[in-house]
Amino acid sequence: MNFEFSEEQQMLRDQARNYLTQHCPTTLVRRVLNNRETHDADLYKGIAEMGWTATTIPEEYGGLGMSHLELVVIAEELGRACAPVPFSSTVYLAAEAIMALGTEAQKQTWLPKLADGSAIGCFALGEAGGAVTPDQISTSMADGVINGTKVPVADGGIADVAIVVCKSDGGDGATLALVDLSQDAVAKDNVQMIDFSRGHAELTFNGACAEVLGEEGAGWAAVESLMNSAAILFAWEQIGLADKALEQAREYALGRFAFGRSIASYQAIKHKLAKMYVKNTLARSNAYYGAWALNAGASDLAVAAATSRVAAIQASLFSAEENIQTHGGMGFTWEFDCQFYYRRAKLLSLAVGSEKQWQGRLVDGLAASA
Amino acid sequence: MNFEFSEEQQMLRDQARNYLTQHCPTTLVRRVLNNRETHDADLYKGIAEMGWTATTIPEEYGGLGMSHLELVVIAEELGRACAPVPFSSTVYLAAEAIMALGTEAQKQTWLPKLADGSAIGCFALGEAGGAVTPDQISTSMADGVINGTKVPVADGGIADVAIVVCKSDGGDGATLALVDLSQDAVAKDNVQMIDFSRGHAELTFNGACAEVLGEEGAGWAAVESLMNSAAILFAWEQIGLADKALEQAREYALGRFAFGRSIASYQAIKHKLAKMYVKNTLARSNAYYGAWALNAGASDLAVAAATSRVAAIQASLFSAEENIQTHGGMGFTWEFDCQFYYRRAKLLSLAVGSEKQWQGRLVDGLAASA
Amino acid sequence: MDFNDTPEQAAFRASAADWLAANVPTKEETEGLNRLQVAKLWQKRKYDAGWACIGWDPAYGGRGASAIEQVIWKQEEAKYDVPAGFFVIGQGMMAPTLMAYAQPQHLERYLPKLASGEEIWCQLFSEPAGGSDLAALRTKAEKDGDEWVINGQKIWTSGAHYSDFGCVVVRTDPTVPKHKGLSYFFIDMKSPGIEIKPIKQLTGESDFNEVYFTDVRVPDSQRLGEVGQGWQVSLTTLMNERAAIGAGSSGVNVNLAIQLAKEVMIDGKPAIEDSAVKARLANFYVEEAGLKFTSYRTLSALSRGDIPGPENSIGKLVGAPKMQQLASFCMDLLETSGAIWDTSRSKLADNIIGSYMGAPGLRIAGGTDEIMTNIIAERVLGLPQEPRMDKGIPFMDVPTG
Amino acid sequence: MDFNDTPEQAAFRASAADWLAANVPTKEETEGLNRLQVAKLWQKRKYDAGWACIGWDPAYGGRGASAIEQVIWKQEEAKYDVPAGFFVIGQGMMAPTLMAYAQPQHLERYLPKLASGEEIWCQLFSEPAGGSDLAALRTKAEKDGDEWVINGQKIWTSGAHYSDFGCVVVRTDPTVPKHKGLSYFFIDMKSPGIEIKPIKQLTGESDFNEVYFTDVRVPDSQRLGEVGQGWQVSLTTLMNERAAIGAGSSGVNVNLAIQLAKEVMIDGKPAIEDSAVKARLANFYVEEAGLKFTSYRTLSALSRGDIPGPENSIGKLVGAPKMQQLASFCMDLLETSGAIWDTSRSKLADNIIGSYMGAPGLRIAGGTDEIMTNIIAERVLGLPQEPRMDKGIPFMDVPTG
Repeated sequence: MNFEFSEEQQMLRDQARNYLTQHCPTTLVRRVLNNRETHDADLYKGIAEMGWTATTIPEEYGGLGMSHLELVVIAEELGRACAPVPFSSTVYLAAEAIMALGTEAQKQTWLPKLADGSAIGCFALGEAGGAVTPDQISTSMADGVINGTKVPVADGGIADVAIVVCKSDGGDGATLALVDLSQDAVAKDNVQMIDFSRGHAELTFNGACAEVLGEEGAGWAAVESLMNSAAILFAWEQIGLADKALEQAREYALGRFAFGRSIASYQAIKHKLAKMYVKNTLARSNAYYGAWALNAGASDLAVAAATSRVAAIQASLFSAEENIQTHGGMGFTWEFDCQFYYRRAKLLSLAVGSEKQWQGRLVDGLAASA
Repeated sequence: MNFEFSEEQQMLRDQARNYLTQHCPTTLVRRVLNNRETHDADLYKGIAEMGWTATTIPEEYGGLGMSHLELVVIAEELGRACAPVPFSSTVYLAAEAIMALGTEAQKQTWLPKLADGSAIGCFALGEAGGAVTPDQISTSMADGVINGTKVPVADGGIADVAIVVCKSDGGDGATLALVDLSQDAVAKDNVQMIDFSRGHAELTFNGACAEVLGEEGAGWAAVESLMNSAAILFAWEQIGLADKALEQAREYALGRFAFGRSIASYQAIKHKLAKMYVKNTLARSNAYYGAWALNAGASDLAVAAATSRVAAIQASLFSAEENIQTHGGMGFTWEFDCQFYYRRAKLLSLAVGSEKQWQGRLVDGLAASA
Repeated sequence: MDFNDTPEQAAFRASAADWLAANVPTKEETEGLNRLQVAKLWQKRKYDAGWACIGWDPAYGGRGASAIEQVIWKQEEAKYDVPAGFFVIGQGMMAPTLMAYAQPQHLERYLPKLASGEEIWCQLFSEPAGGSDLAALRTKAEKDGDEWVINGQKIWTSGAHYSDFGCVVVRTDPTVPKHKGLSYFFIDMKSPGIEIKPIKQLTGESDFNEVYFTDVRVPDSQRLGEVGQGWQVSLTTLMNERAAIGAGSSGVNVNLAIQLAKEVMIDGKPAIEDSAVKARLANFYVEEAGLKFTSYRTLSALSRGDIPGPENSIGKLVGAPKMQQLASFCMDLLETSGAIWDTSRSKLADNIIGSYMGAPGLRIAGGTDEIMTNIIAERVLGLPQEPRMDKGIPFMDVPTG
Repeated sequence: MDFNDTPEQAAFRASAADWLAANVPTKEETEGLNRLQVAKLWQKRKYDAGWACIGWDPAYGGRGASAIEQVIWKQEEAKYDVPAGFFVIGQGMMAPTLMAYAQPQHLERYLPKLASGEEIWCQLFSEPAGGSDLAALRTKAEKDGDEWVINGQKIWTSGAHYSDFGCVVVRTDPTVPKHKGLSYFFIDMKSPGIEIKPIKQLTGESDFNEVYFTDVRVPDSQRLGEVGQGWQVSLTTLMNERAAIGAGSSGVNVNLAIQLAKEVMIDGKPAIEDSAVKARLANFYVEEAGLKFTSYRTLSALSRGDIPGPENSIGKLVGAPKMQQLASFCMDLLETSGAIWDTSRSKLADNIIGSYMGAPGLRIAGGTDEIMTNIIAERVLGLPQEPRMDKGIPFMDVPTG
């Protein structure tokens, strides 16, 4: 048994961390957030040049053909850096969907562009508040034409291609559509989220051209499967973020003195930091298993994904919240970086289903196998 | 507005505390627990002589005709003392049920005896694990004859009279039976609970004589109403217990030294005690409102009862658990008294419905009124 | 126990309600005015009619009302949407300090204008290096004839930019232990050498300021208390802060969450029917109701003449984290849409996300969760202080990292 | 990442499994024996076949197996219900200490019989006044010729009543600071002057003892380490305690809770379908799985040759409170019946209530939750210690309340 990343994967991590330290400092995150930009295009270009967007895409489609173990290493570093790029939408969702379900032609059309960063992808699921179920979807596709509105769509304003979940009268109630967003019949309207550094949009399809992705009426099963892999990949971003927040809190506490000694020597603070460490460690270990299960296509992938996601949500929110608290008043200012992790942690906790949804999926999975 | 107990009620509290300090020391609780006795009969006799069992029973039935505000004062003190007596079964449940639902004859027969302590009452609801609903009840009554088995029944082994929840084919699915337990057709079998100082039993009715209490087929509504008042009365016992556990933890922490100073000066301990205080205070304030609502027959009694119970369960379990933790190894010994509060807190948390049940009732009530 | 007013209280409540109904500014009156102008207009109107600072001595514009009458007045006033925050610090914290330490002529000069809202006061205590260790302040004052010359920096000063006066604690002797080298002054906020810079919070708003002092001169006659007695004077101010800040009633609450849970669907049913949603809402409600009823108990004690004690720290200690988690929970109910911060798309976004973003500040301002817990542990439960590394040491020698 | 054995590991696992299948004592063999006798029988059989203490030097009865082989052996042995607890302290904690500090002749004399289970060892560290402050022990030893005379009291000694030998830390010099006046001995538990009294726990069981020393004589040759070096020697023992105690795999777990939730009904449906039940179970599972996978990560590091570090405190820190709350949750699922502690009425009662009653002990033994959290804060995160009031002070002058 070996439950570690390989030396090559460790090297990839070092390389990714170095790259992002240099090219994605918090000043860059701050600029994007201040200006409410949709993303940093140069950074994304650089990331694509590093080959990260190509990681799991097969070589025949311009990718590197590596495994998800390499991808989670990169995900963690992007999370640490709070990188303002459309990586998750493009790689965890759009590329994964096309790889899993696309026809040869669809793969040929899109994967090389997603791999080299020349195209951005997105995934359009929700239409209103609350958990999405197939019968709540009103966006529909017929005869290659799609109509409806999706909101909020992460990176929808800058994406070139969207995977859109449409209702289906037959099958499991849903069909996936592949939509080229460069059409006039697609309207994009920016939507501001709690995290100003990640662009989201409302996408309206007014009779736009669309292709079926995968099987008609088998879209909901595809969504659930896609959510499992996305849950694990997002979990690694959340863990990177959580660890960074812990490090930031630790560093501040060590340097801040009150009543003649470092606040890090007070149990109220040191036990808080230890609690962050415990939650982060449990989340990381669960995500290790998630990564392995995703890579190996394990039979308990659904449980592993849910466990990874629930743990990552809890750890990242706690660390981001208590990082501010550890900083005291300064942590509550615009000027300090604590806000990046606070905003991003909450955004990510809602990105592919809330804690409660995944708690349900987790126990349903355990109950079915027990 | 005046949200305080009256001077007379405060005096009653002092009197009750003094009496129990003298007549219900922890050595007495320890003896009952060690020997797994059902209760301490002398203590109960003394309590009855003090008039506590008679508190809310009308004067015409040998009671004192006082309000529930006096009764909660006594309940708190009994909880503090971990008193091993059948007070709650007799007073909060049996007497309340007969007062609310009994015929004149039933009241005349039982209330004077319950008031003067010459008879003990009990309430028999559950038959197996899990939350009770009318359709899960198999105990039945027809033509004045009752058949079935109830377990566990608090004080069932020593009670003279039982209020038994029977199934009903009509109405709300349940009918209450009043059963004299001095019949041969009633079998009593002791059941050991987590708290060895409170006797419980399995009651089996083999064609025993029974009277309908209240309206036939209206028993479930009566149970729900009875649960509301019991929830508030039990809450006060739990709060008494919780405060006692906090005091015990505080005293021990102040006197225990580690690394050259009192462990009460470490934030790990002092913040733990502060957290107990916060939970106990919220629980007490909610129970104040519960007591007022019960006494005034307020329209939001159901919400007030549920709020009192949920808060009291949470506070008493936390204080009892962390009291042991504060004591360290000594708290885990048989010799120390911490175990009394730990056992009793858990028993009480299950006595009239679990936290989860009452969380549900609480929000159902809020949602209905919002 | 009785939730009803006594006849006297009922009469007082009725007269307050009547006056309010007739005098709360109409929309037409406030048209074109900003919040501060509306607040001043309303405060002056109350003052003229004897409804401002009703607990104060009539000599300063009050009516010597009892504690319970003050509560009744607040309850009645709270039924209207009138701005109030601007005067809380001056009337709630500075005024009691002035009453305890200022000269009679000062009281006559300043209190009536404070009551009428014509002059606004702020509090200049916190410093960048201080934080929870409030007394570790470094802003210094040196005596020069009949005046003191102040140099240094204050932070987290609410309302500094619209205040006329402020109370400032400064170090007048760094060679004695921390608490012993402080003195307390009130100053004109328009004095030369005062520079005010707003602090932008992570919410994007600016409620606080940094205040820089460069050779600011203040007459010795504006000193409150003796030289070196500044900490004791500060404690008078801070004791009243606890009462002034309170639990904070704005932001998300369980009622709003229930409304939301009735609208949002989970598995084809309203979320309010979901048992996990119920369990969480019940826990939030237990805290919310517990705080409400705790405050009722405090009121009952107040009306008997008691002074609010350190146990009132519970309001903020429970209320602020509750707001954070309840807001987070409401966002979760909405799933991905819960993260939309755009009022045009979501009526509730400002309230829910505003609460989630603002709660971290509530958990810190006026004493962090950790300090509040310490207060309960030490002052309510009587547990010992942590060892103090700065005790008995000249302030200038205390380790600062 | 790979969950499979290497070919070598697979071969080792197969040979362990084969031997176990053929040699685990049958019911007939253990008929009439108590748990201790069965344990000794089984340990001796393993020893004779070279399967006892496999990581040890063959000279003392081991086979020099690697860390990962030891894990594989444990995994295979754990598939059988064989008693093991009796030897954990001796083999897991005392043996490494002996190996580090004892004379060669001692190693030859004691280690083989420790491995074979013929002799059992216990650890005599804790004292009534010590608790979390382990080094504040007061049991004293005074030199008398070639011997030391021990007087005092130890507590929480597991297995003292069936142990042949014990390791004891005593104070040999109260005039120097706490950690500097200690010395470490191993003693014959049958020595005159040793009195052993079982401690009854709140569960009703007695796993621990008080051990009283009255003029107990021990030869100086049984000292481990120098006089005054007892604390360093103790650290060797304690470092191995962390590995020996671990997370504890007995008691309630999520799997049991799920079975229960499938049987119990809520509102006419199995509890497992209730969303509040799911939310709680999911949180418990996240902890349980998180600990399991953390231990896998530790194993991977071990197999690479790493030494387990303070981060392993997480197992007990998370596992013990989890056991308490999960047991409480299982009782709640059963409602009032959940409080029945009668195996004839409820098969699960012993496990569930036993866990609820036992968990408080787990949260304390081998380092309280608070101490474990301190360890993570200080040794993993590198945060500063609290101020120490006993530092550099002669032990006899340290405040004791």
